[in-house]
Amino acid sequence: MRSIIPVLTVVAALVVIWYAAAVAMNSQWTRDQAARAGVEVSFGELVSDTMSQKRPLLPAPHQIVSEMWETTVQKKITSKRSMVYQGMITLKTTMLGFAFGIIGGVVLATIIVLSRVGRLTLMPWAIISQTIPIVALAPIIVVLSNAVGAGTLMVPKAIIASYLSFYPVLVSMVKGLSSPDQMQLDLLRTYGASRREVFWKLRLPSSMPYFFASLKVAVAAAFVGAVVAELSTSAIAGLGARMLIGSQFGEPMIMWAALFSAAVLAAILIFLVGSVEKGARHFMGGRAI
Amino acid sequence: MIERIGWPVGFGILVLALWEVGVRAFGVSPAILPPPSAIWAAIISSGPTLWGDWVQTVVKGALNGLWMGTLAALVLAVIIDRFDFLKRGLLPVANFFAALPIVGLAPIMVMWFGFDWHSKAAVVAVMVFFPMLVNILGGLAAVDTMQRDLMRTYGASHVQTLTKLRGPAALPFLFNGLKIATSLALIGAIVAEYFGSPIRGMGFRISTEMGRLATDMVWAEIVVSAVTGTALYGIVAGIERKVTFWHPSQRG
Amino acid sequence: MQRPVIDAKNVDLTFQTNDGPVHALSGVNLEIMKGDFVSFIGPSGCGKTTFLRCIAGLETPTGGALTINGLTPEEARKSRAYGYVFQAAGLYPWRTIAGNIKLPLEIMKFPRAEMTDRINKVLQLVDLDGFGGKYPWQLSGGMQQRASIARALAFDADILLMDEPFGALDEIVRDKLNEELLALWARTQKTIAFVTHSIPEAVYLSTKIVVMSPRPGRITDVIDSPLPKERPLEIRDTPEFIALAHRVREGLREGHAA
Amino acid sequence: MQRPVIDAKNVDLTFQTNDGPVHALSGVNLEIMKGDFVSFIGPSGCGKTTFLRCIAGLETPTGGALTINGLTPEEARKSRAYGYVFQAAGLYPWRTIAGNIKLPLEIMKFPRAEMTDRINKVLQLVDLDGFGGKYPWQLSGGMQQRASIARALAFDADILLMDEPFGALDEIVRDKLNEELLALWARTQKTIAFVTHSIPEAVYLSTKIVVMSPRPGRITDVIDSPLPKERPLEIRDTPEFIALAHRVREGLREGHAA
Amino acid sequence: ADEVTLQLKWVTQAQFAGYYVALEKGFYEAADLDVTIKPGGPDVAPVQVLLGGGADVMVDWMPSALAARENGAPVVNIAQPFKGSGMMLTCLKESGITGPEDFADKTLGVWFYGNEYPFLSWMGKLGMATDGSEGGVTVLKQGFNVDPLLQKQAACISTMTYNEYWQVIDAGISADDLITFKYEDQGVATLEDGLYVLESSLDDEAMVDKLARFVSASMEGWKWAEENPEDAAMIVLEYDETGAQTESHQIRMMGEVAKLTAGSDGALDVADYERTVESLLSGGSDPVITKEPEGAYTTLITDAAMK
Ligand SMILES: Nc1ncnc2c1ncn2[C@@H]1O[C@H](COP(=O)(O)OP(=O)(O)OP(=O)(O)O)[C@@H](O)[C@H]1O
Ligand SMILES: Nc1ncnc2c1ncn2[C@@H]1O[C@H](COP(=O)(O)OP(=O)(O)OP(=O)(O)O)[C@@H](O)[C@H]1O
Ligand SMILES: Cc1ncc(C[n+]2csc(CCO)c2C)c(N)n1
Ligand SMILES: [Mg+2]
Ligand SMILES: [Mg+2]
Repeated sequence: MRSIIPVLTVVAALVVIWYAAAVAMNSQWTRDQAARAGVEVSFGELVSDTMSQKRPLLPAPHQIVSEMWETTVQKKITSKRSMVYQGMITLKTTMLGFAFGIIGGVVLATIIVLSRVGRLTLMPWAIISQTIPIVALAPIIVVLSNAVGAGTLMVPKAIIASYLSFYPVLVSMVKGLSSPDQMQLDLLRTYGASRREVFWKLRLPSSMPYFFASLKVAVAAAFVGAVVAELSTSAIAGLGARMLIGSQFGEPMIMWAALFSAAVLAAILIFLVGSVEKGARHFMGGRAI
Repeated sequence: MIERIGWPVGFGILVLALWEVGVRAFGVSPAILPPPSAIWAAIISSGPTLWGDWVQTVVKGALNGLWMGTLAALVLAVIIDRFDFLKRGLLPVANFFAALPIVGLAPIMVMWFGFDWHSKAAVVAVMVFFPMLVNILGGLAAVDTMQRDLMRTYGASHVQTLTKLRGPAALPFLFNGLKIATSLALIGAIVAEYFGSPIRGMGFRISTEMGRLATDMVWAEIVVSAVTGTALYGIVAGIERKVTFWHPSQRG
Repeated sequence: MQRPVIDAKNVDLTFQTNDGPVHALSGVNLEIMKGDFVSFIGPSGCGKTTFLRCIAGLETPTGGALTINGLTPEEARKSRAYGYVFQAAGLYPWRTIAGNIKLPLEIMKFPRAEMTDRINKVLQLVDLDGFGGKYPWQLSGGMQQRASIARALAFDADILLMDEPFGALDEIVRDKLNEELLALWARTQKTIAFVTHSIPEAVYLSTKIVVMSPRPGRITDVIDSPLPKERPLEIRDTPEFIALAHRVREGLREGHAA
Repeated sequence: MQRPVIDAKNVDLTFQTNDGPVHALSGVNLEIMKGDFVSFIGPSGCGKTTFLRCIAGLETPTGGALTINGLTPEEARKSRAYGYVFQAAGLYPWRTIAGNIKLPLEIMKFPRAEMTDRINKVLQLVDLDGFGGKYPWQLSGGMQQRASIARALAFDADILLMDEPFGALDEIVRDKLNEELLALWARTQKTIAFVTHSIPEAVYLSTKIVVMSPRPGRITDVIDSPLPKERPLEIRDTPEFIALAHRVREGLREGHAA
Repeated sequence: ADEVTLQLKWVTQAQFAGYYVALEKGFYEAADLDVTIKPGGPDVAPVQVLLGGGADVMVDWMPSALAARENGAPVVNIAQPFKGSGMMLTCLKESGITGPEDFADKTLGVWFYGNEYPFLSWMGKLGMATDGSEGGVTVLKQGFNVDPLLQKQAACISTMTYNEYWQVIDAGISADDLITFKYEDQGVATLEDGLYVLESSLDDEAMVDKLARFVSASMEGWKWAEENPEDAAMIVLEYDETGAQTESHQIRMMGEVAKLTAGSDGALDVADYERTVESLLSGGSDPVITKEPEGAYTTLITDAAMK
């Protein structure tokens, strides 16, 4: 609440800068066009033209807003032209990839924490895996999923999304599962607890704050993965595909609107996951840790 | 030490062996998945090409973008940190922008900065900017009240507190951010080449070689990228060990 | 004659570290009888914690013999001989107080009905009835420490090992818990091994005070307390008490100088 | 008559929190003279730290008047009147011991040559010469705490504010540092305000003991010590000392009950 | 019904109208086929999908198909619905280009991903280096749009007569300001959208029969689309899952595509094939294919399709 006014101020400042930049960046085209047509443009004409180009270098904010308005509010959400419809497709991919990522991250982290050999072998490769450009793997993942019969594009897209989202979960869970200190571990040893009991009664519950803290990063990563997957592998549906088509068919407004819709969706996702985290904290004994 | 190298390398060799044998046993077309031996052969025979691509993408695109994005984040973080009003206003906005799938900006950057490495560096700079900003701001805020109060009892100025206390205290966070940023930088530079590029560069090579089914060459680039990424990570980790030797996590 | 509950004969423990071996314990001889309250006191690093961990079978001596009721520490641990209380309360923040006390009972597979009984009993014992449903952070430091004692008592171990359990508390709360601990000990007749840094605490609580010294970790003095079993807090202003405290302090200072 | 160095008149401080106001200090009146060694003792949460922070100008009272040598605390802070020592040593891990001590000197822009002098002098003062080049984590807890005292002494502030500086140390090390602190105080004639949880420590060190009580945080007793300035450690076994300790304990217990 | 999966080379657009029309109008159904159409994208190599078993038939351009064949992917042309080539280089007049000889020292935008082969063979014929050296051309790998021309990052860019050319026009540059070089006119045209399958498909008689029915129904779709360009465009729009395509653009594209399919009954004209091969073999220092391909096409299917 305290930050409403500063945020509004900053946003207002950004909008002003944006408009100025739009005029500056788009005016070249206007002048070129005038030169091609052999006419002079006044400053007023120049400014008004830079605000309403069909293919601006940088669209004015109101152009993006009106495009987003048209494609969200003014379209039925069942229509393919609706940004909400496309967003739902991306959302589905994201959630599936997020789920795969969580499972993968938790399972790997468990292996890594419980076995020294697992830690020595897997951890470096987990780091290396994140240095491989996912776009290079995308076609291979699509073709291989095709080959094993998981042909619907949803699965390979989700795999790509999970490839990015498992890592933050893994790192946090490794930290979390190894967060119990010697004293806490020794306590259970004085009870003669088995490794399994130590895992279920101590390591896993101790890791929960780390787990939930990683979810925000993971869901954002899954979302980026989903968009990249749509952008590169299918161009069939979803916000990523829409960006690509917007770019290819000379409709930058579609691209900008898709980009901003993606940001809104990501913000919503992060907010939702944040709420889940808060709820979970409460369930785990509230203020603790 | 032997174990710390031996196990991961052994695991890698095992995977490669299974891959080689599996590809041959099931007769997988090399156009889909080439055997490691073919990838190795491609690396050996295309040295100059790989080198040229590496210079274009890593040196010109990724590293330039990395330092620009990091520097910008550093400067902005210090400014934001100075003014509470800005911190409260800019941080939520920055978080919103951080949520943007930045790769979507690649076609726009190509449109703005041309098809050569400048646009790649721009994509990389934007991509690394937000994680760096968030990490640095987190680091600057990470000093405990006691340490800050100590500076107050000395009547230290803002700049003094920044250079003598909060700057050093933020270093571990900065390196944390850098570790994330290096891999983002590579990926960003490669992806951006998909949206227009000169006829060299790792992203260019990956996309065109994939088109002519020269998957061995695609994997050769993937290997180069992974090795580069791992080396960058290692370098950052090494510098981190040197610079933040005092941090408990580095004392082991 | 009675057989000692804890019997250490010439116990050695050397840690191998990067900087060479650390002699944490060297030639430690000690007999603790059933119902004894033994305090260990000594400068930091003299091996108090290490010795307690050896008793509990968490650390294995590199030399000498250590038996618990004639068993090895590991065997004794498996037979639930120990209740261990650490310096920090170390309650699990995701479990309520009752849940924390239930933890060892779950692991030792007590029947469900008995669990509730035992939890209620020990909560009463440490004066925390009504707080079973609260989470640790909703309690003060002293209450948390009592809960952690309750946890160690819940499964009726014969031997209570306490490693600076009151180190983090302020003096008044500490006094109170000291009184309560004495009362509890009188009631249950458990054998207690207690590590502390505080001379008055050691003197006030113990039937036997073990003074230790570092490099190598060893016992420099074992003082049998002449104080009566019944000890009001005011006993601390008596000459006997002060004399005893003085002796302990002298022993300690020697250890430090060494 | 001499003017007090620290003069608190009816000081109030109320924190506004989510759960309503917390009265951390209420109607605090206190005069501290030049060269006094004043200990503050009281149960957790009674406002000891808060009062020290008010003196240092780190917290602003919501009522009453507080002057330091006739100045406001902020003005006094700007004029480098304070050396503040916190409970934890709080040394910067990226600086050596000498570097840590140099920190306030850098900030206060001492000439370079003088810096080295001062560092060597205070290192000697706290018995740490030869350790200037080490990093904090290479020192024991007691040595770190001494280093942090050296840091507070380096720029020769008139007033030393110490918030449980020895809380984390064992009794023997503590005794030693207490002795050294007394010697230092005798030598430098600084005014010292000292927070502690330990009754013997308060009695041993102070010329004036301030007993505080919580909810609302207030002063319940101010005891002027009849002990001589010269205090060997053995003074703690004298009847005067024990009587004084007893009085403090009683005062504390009342505060706790309230 | 027999199942057939068709992998397109690019996203859903009027370039592929015939197949969508055949699907929508029930021509496939009438031929007892159950057809699935998979759109392509920047990262999708149709040949790979074919090899991976993700599709039975693909739409591809002959240069990339032949290159793939030489790289060990046994693909075979079974039909050629596109008779003409729609590829051209579109240049800004203001760049000073009046003819191919003016390309020297200019930057030219080229599509890669298999589309660069005809361009390279053209430059080979012109004797212009493509490595950026003096007197040669600088090649820019063009992305998915015409921005390089609008932003004047390139003097010329690759365009299709049916698509990108019109985007340049739509962006506000009049045709008078442009100069175009059609590959057809330069004698370097290669065969574009053809239908390809794996060799192994042809060993199976049932498969051959299925493919024949598929080609014949597809051609029926193409002929319908040529006659009803507007309706065909609307059908394509119907199938565009992204919902980002526009009506006017697709109608115009259909009109242009119709010109390219007009001369074809589906059968591959062997003369066209040989011209393409020759052009690819002659690609200067770095020919696209190094030896005359064998068995790269078959008329088996189209013969059967036309009874
Ligand atoms: N796991 C270990 N590896 C190596 N050295 C150890 C280990 N545990 C303890 N030591 C060393 O053994 C010695 C005794 O340590 P111990 O913890 O028993 O001391 P302590 O008397 O409990 O000290 P404190 O009062 O500080 O708790 C110390 O020098 C310590 O550094
Ligand atoms: N910044 C703050 N905001 C709100 N309440 C505070 C703040 N600082 C202290 N308090 C409250 O003021 C009261 C006094 O706190 P203070 O830290 O001065 O106690 P103390 O006597 O130093 O206790 P301790 O012995 O535990 O250090 C406590 O109830 C505390 O919770
Ligand atoms: C990387 C890449 N860039 C551009 C195209 C373009 N493309 C392929 S077919 C076709 C026809 C008309 O739109 C076009 C433009 C591509 N396939 N791959
Ligand atoms: Mg210990
Ligand atoms: Mg305090």
